[in-house]
Amino acid sequence: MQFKAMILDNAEVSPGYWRMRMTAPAEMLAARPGQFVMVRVNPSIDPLIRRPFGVFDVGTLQPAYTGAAPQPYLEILYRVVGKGTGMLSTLHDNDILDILGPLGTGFENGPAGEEKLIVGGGVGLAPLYLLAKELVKDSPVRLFAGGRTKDDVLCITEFERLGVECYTATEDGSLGECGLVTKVLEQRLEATANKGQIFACGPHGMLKAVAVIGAKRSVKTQVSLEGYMACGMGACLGCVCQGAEHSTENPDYRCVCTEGPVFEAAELKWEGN
Amino acid sequence: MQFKAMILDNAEVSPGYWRMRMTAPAEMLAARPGQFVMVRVNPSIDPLIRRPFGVFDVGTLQPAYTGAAPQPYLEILYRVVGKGTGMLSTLHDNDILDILGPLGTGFENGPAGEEKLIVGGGVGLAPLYLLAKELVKDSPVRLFAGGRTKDDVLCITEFERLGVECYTATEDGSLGECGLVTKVLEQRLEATANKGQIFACGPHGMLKAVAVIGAKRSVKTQVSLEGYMACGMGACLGCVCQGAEHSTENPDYRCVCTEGPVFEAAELKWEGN
Amino acid sequence: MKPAMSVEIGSLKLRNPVMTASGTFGYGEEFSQYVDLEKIGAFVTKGLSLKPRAGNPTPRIVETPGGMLNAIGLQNVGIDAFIQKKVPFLRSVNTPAIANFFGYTPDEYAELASRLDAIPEVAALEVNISCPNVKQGGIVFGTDPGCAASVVAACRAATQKTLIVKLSPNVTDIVEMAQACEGAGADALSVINTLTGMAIDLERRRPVLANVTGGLSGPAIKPVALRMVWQVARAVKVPVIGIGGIMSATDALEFILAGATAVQVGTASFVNPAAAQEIAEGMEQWLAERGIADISSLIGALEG
Amino acid sequence: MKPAMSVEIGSLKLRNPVMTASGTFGYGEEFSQYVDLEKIGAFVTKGLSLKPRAGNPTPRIVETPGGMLNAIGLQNVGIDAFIQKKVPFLRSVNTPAIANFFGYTPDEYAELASRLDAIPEVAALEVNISCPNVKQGGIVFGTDPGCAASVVAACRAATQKTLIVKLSPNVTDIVEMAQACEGAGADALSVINTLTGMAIDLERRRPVLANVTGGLSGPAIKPVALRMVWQVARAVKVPVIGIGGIMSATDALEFILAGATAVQVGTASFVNPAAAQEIAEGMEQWLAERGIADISSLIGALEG
Ligand SMILES: Cc1cc2nc3c(=O)[nH]c(=O)nc-3n(C[C@H](O)[C@H](O)[C@H](O)COP(=O)(O)OP(=O)(O)OC[C@H]3O[C@@H](n4cnc5c(N)ncnc54)[C@H](O)[C@@H]3O)c2cc1C
Ligand SMILES: Cc1cc2nc3c(=O)[nH]c(=O)nc-3n(C[C@H](O)[C@H](O)[C@H](O)COP(=O)(O)OP(=O)(O)OC[C@H]3O[C@@H](n4cnc5c(N)ncnc54)[C@H](O)[C@@H]3O)c2cc1C
Ligand SMILES: Cc1cc2nc3c(=O)[nH]c(=O)nc-3n(C[C@H](O)[C@H](O)[C@H](O)COP(=O)(O)O)c2cc1C
Ligand SMILES: Cc1cc2nc3c(=O)[nH]c(=O)nc-3n(C[C@H](O)[C@H](O)[C@H](O)COP(=O)(O)O)c2cc1C
Ligand code: FES
Ligand code: FES
Repeated sequence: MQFKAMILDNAEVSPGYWRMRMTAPAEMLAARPGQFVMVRVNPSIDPLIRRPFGVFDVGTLQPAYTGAAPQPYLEILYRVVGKGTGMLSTLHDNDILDILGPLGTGFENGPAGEEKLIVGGGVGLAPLYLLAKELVKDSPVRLFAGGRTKDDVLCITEFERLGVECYTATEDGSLGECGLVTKVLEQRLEATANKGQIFACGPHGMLKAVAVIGAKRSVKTQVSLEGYMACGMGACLGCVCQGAEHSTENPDYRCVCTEGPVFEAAELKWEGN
Repeated sequence: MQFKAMILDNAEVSPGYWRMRMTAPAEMLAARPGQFVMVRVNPSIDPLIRRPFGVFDVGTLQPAYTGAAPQPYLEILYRVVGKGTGMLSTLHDNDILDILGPLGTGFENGPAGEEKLIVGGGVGLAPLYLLAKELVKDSPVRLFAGGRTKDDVLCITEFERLGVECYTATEDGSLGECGLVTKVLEQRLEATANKGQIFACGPHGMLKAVAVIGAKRSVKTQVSLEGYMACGMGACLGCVCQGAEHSTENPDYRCVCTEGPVFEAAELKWEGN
Repeated sequence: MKPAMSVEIGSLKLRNPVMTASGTFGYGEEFSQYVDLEKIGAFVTKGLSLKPRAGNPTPRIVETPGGMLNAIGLQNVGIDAFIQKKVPFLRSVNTPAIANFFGYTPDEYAELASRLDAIPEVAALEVNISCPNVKQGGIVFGTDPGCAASVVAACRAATQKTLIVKLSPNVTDIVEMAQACEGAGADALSVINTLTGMAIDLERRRPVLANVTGGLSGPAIKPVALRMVWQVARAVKVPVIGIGGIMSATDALEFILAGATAVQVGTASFVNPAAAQEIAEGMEQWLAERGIADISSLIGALEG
Repeated sequence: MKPAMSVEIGSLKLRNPVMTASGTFGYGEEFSQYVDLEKIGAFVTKGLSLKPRAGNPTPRIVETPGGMLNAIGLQNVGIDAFIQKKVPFLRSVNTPAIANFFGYTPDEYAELASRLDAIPEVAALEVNISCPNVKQGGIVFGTDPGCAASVVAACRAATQKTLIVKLSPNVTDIVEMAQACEGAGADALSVINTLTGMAIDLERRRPVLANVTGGLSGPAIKPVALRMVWQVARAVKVPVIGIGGIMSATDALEFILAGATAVQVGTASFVNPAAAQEIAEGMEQWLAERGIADISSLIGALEG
C-alpha cells in the first residue's frame, strides 16, 4: 500500500532517537510485528531513495469528547544517523510523508503460553514493541534490551506497561548490567533450561551472537535483518542476504525485503558475515 | 558577504507572491537599490544552485520596550514560479537561509529634484521599493506598476506610504488602466514633455518597450535585467547580456551579476532579444 | 478529446510510450499492487541469462547525489525458471512483456534469443550488450561496434520478434554504436543503460559496493541520457527508446521531443512504485491540455 | 598535532591538496572576498586562448538534477589581456595560480604553452584537451589518444613548467587517454572535465542551452569522476588531480583514497563561495581527529 501520512507528532525520546506518529489508512492496523515501511523523506531528489523503518506501533486515536472521527496511526522509532533521518527529525506536525507499507514478512508468534524472549539492541527495539504487544496476549514475555550507553536503551517504560519483564544491559554500565545483553539472555536460558523462543533485532554483531546462542541451545530464534534497500518489494535485488548453504558455487541469496526482514536464524549464513 | 539569515516572517502578500523578512548583518543596511542577493534555498543538493532575488527592503527592527538589541533585517519579495521559490514558500519562521550579498551594481539616483519615473511589472517591483525609498528623499517619484491581473500588482500601499504617486495598469483591466503600463508611462512623459528619468524592472518585453520609449524620447532610462545566474560574482559567465554594439564578429557580452543587473538601456542591445 | 497515445516499436504496438526498465520492475508481478499494468505501454523483465545467476555479494546498492549505483551482478532466475515461474503471470496480463537478456558469448546471446522467440508471452526482446565478452578478454560487447554488431546479428538470426538493443553510455561515440546495431538488424535501440561509477566509504577506506564499481542511474544521469537519445535519434532510422533519470511526465516528454518513440522508467519506480503509470497519465493529460491530438507528432519535434 | 597537508604535483608544491577548478573561480580575484586564498593549495584560471573569445549566446547555464550544464563556450579575455589585467593580481597572492588553456590546433596549444611559460606568476599549466580539433574535422582532441598525445607533446616541448593535462570523461577508455598523455610528457592528469549533456525546455520545444549541449558538472557526476580517478591512478605513475562533484571534505578525501594526489573544487564554489577553503580545513580536521600525520598516507589508500 502507498499512502500519504500527516505527521501527528515527532519528538526526540532519547538523545539522537526520535519517535514519529503519523496518520495511516485503517489497513495499516493489520501490520504484522516485524514488518516495515519505506518512507520518502521529501519530494525532492535529495535523498532520492526511500528509507526503511520498522513498524514501531499502530493503533487508533479515539478523540475524546470532540466527536471527530477515529484516526488510525502508525509510529516509527528512528535514530538519526545520516541525511535522511536527519531531515526526518526536522519535520513538523502536519508535514506530509509518502509511505509504502506494511512490507516484508514479520515474526511468527509461536505457541501460546511458551516463554518469549525478545532481544533488542539500540534502535533494534523499534519493531519489537508491536511484537511484544501481540505476544503478551497469550505468553509470558521478557525483554533483553542492550545498548552502548543508557541513552541507547529505549522505551523500556512502554514495554513494562505491557507487562513485559525487562532486563537491560549497557556496554558502559550506565544502565542495567554492564556488558552485552546477550550475556543476560544466556543467564535466563540457563535458568529456564533453554525454554521458550527468541526474537531479536539489532546490530549485526548482536544478531550473530544471538543466532549462535540459539543454535547452541537449540532454541528457535527469529532475527530481523537489515539490508540496503532501494525498492522494498523484491525488485531491485539490492537487499539480499545469504542463506545457510550459500557458497560462491551454489549461491543462495534471499531478499531481506520480501522473504525477510525476519528470518529463522538457522536458515541464514552467519560465518564470515 | 556571505551570511546565515534567520527567517522572521514569510507571508503570501498576493496569490503566488510572497514577502520574506530575515535577519541580516548590519552591513546589509548599505545595500544599494537594485542590488540583489543569492539565496541558498536549503543545504541539500536540490535545488543545487542559489537563486537570485532583488533586495526589496532593508531596515532595522527596534524592539519596543523589551530592551532587546536592534535587529537589522533584509526583505525579499518573490513569486513562486518553480522548485526553489516553491520551497522558499514552505519555510517557517526561525528557519535558516544561507545568503550571499548584496551583489551587483544598483541604480544611480540621478539629480535631486528631477522627476523619477519608476516602472515595474509584476515581481519586477521587488528592487524598486528600496529605490523609491531613496529617491523620495530628494525628488518627486511616480510609480507605474503593471501586471496581468490585479493579483500581479504588488505593494502599492507601501509605495503610497512613501509619498509616491502610483499609476497602475493591468492587461485584463482588473485594476487601474486596462492595457500595458508603458502606455501610462508614455502619457506622463507626453504631459511633462519628457522630463525626468526612468527606472524599470520587470519582464524582458516590458523592459524592451521602456527602452524604446526612453530612446525615442531621449529620457535617461535604467533597467534592471535578469539572467540565469550560477555564481552572482562574475565567475561563471552564465548571466551575460549583449551590449548595444554586440555582433557575432565583435561580441560584447556584459555580466549581469557584476556590471548589472542595472544597466543604462542605451548601453544594451534590444533588437532580436 | 483524448489524445492518441499509441506508438510502435518494430512490430510491437504499445498503448502508450511508457515502459518500465529492466531490473527495476522485477518480473512485473512485484509491482502489480501499486501499478495498474494495463495503464502502461509495456514492461521489461530483469535481465535473463541461460543459467540462473546469483549476482554479486552485498552491498550491491548505494545512493549517490541525485542517483544510485547498483552492482546487482545480473542476478536472475535463468531462462528455465523464467518460463516455469514467471511466464504464467505474463500470460495473465494484458500488457506486452519484453524480455531483457544477456550472454557472455555471441552464441549464448543467440541461444537465448531463440528460446525467448519460442515463448508466446514474450512480446519483444531487449538485448543488454553491456556485458563482458568472455571470449575476447572481457572487453564489454557494448563498447566496441564490431562486437556489438556480431551479437546483434546473432540474435537477429535467431528471432522474428522485435529485437531491441540496449546501448551502453560508456562510450566515446554512441552514434557509431547505434549505427552498428542498426546495421546488424536491430529493430529499435534503448538508450541508455547505466553510467559506470563508484562510491567510497571513507571511514572504512573501502569501495561501498562489493563489486567496487556499479551502474549509475536516476535523475543525475538525465542530461547525459537526453543528449545521447538526441544524438542517436538523428542518426538512425529505427525507433529509439529513451531511458535515464525519467521521474515525471515532463521528463518523459523531453525524451520524446529529443527523438525517442517511447521511454523506460527505471529508478523512479523505486522512489515511487506508481511512477510509470503516473507518468503515462501525466503525458496524456499534458497533451490533452494543449490540444495535441497525437503523441507521434511530438517525436523528435525539438526545434532550434 | 597538525597533520602535514602539503602535496606535490610535478615540481609544484601545494600547501594543501585543494585547488579550485577552471571556469568556476574566475581569475581568483572574484572570490577573494569569500575565500582566504592563502588557505587553499592553488587556483586554476578560466581557460585561456590566444585571442579573446566571446563565448556562446545565452542561455549558457541550466540547473539539472544534482548538477548543472554549462555551455559558456570558453569565453575568456585572451592571453594578452590576461597578462595585462589579471597577472598583477596573481602576483599579489601567495598561492600558486595555474593557467588553464586551450587551442584549436596543436600549434595554438604550443604557442600558448610557451607564452604562459614566460609568465613568472603562472605556477603551472593545465591543458584543456576537450576542444574540437579544427584541423581534423572537429573531432575532440580529448577523445582520441593520438590527437591528445600530439597536443601534449607540443605543449611539453614549449614549457619547463609543470604540465597538467585535463582529461575528458566522454570516452570509452579513460585509461588509454591517460596513458597517451603520460607518454607524451604530462606531469600530472586532471580527471575529469564535464560530461556532455543536454536539457530541453518542454513548453518551448527547444534545447535550454543556446548551444544545445553543455557540460555536466556538480554532485551528480561524482560517482563517474571517482571511478575514473580510481582507474587512472592505478594505471599511471604521474599524480592525478581528482575533479567532479566535490562538495565537502568527505568527498575530497574519497578522491584522495581513490588515488588522487590533489583535488579541484568546481561547481561547489557557486553553491558556497567559501567551499574550497572549508574543504581544505575540513580535510585537515578530519586527519587531526584520527591522528593521521600526513595526507600523503591516504593517497590511493583504498583497500579491498
Ligand atoms: C528493514 C529495515 C528496518 C529498519 N528499521 C529501522 C527503524 O525502525 N529505526 C531506525 O532508526 N532505523 C531502521 N533501519 C535503518 C534505517 O533504514 C537507516 O538508518 C536509514 O535508512 C539511514 O538513512 P540516512 O539517510 O539517515 O543515512 P545515510 O546517511 O543515507 O546512510 C547511513 C547508513 O544508513 C544505511 N542506509 C541508508 N539508506 C538505506 C536504505 N535505503 N536501506 C537500508 N539502509 C540504508 C546505510 O547502511 C548507510 O551506511 C531499518 C533498516 C531496514 C533495512
Ligand atoms: C538579478 C535578479 C534578481 C531577481 N529578483 C527577483 C525578485 O526579487 N523576486 C522574484 O520573485 N524573482 C526574482 N528573480 C527571478 C528569480 O531568481 C527566479 O524566479 C528564481 O530563481 C526561480 O527559481 P525556481 O527554482 O523557483 O524556478 P525554476 O523552476 O528553477 O526555474 C524557473 C525559471 O526561473 C529562472 N531561474 C531559475 N534559476 C535561476 C537562476 N539561478 N538565476 C536566474 N534565473 C533563474 C529560469 O528562467 C527558469 O526558467 C531575479 C532574478 C535575477 C537574475
Ligand atoms: C537495480 C537496477 C538493476 C538493473 N538491471 C538491469 C538489467 O538487468 N538489464 C538491463 O539492461 N538494465 C538494467 N538496469 C538499467 C536500467 O534498466 C536503466 O537502463 C537504468 O537504470 C537507467 O534508467 P533510470 O535512470 O530510469 O534508472 C538496472 C538498473 C538498476 C537501477
Ligand atoms: C561554468 C563552468 C565553466 C568551466 N570552464 C572550464 C574551462 O574553461 N576549462 C576547463 O578545463 N574546465 C572548465 N570547467 C570544468 C571544471 O573545471 C570542472 O572540471 C568540472 O566542472 C567538474 O567539476 P565540478 O563537478 O566540481 O564542477 C568549467 C565548469 C563550469 C561549471
Ligand atoms: S529492497 Fe529491492 S529487492 Fe529488497
Ligand atoms: S552569475 Fe556567474 S558570472 Fe554572473
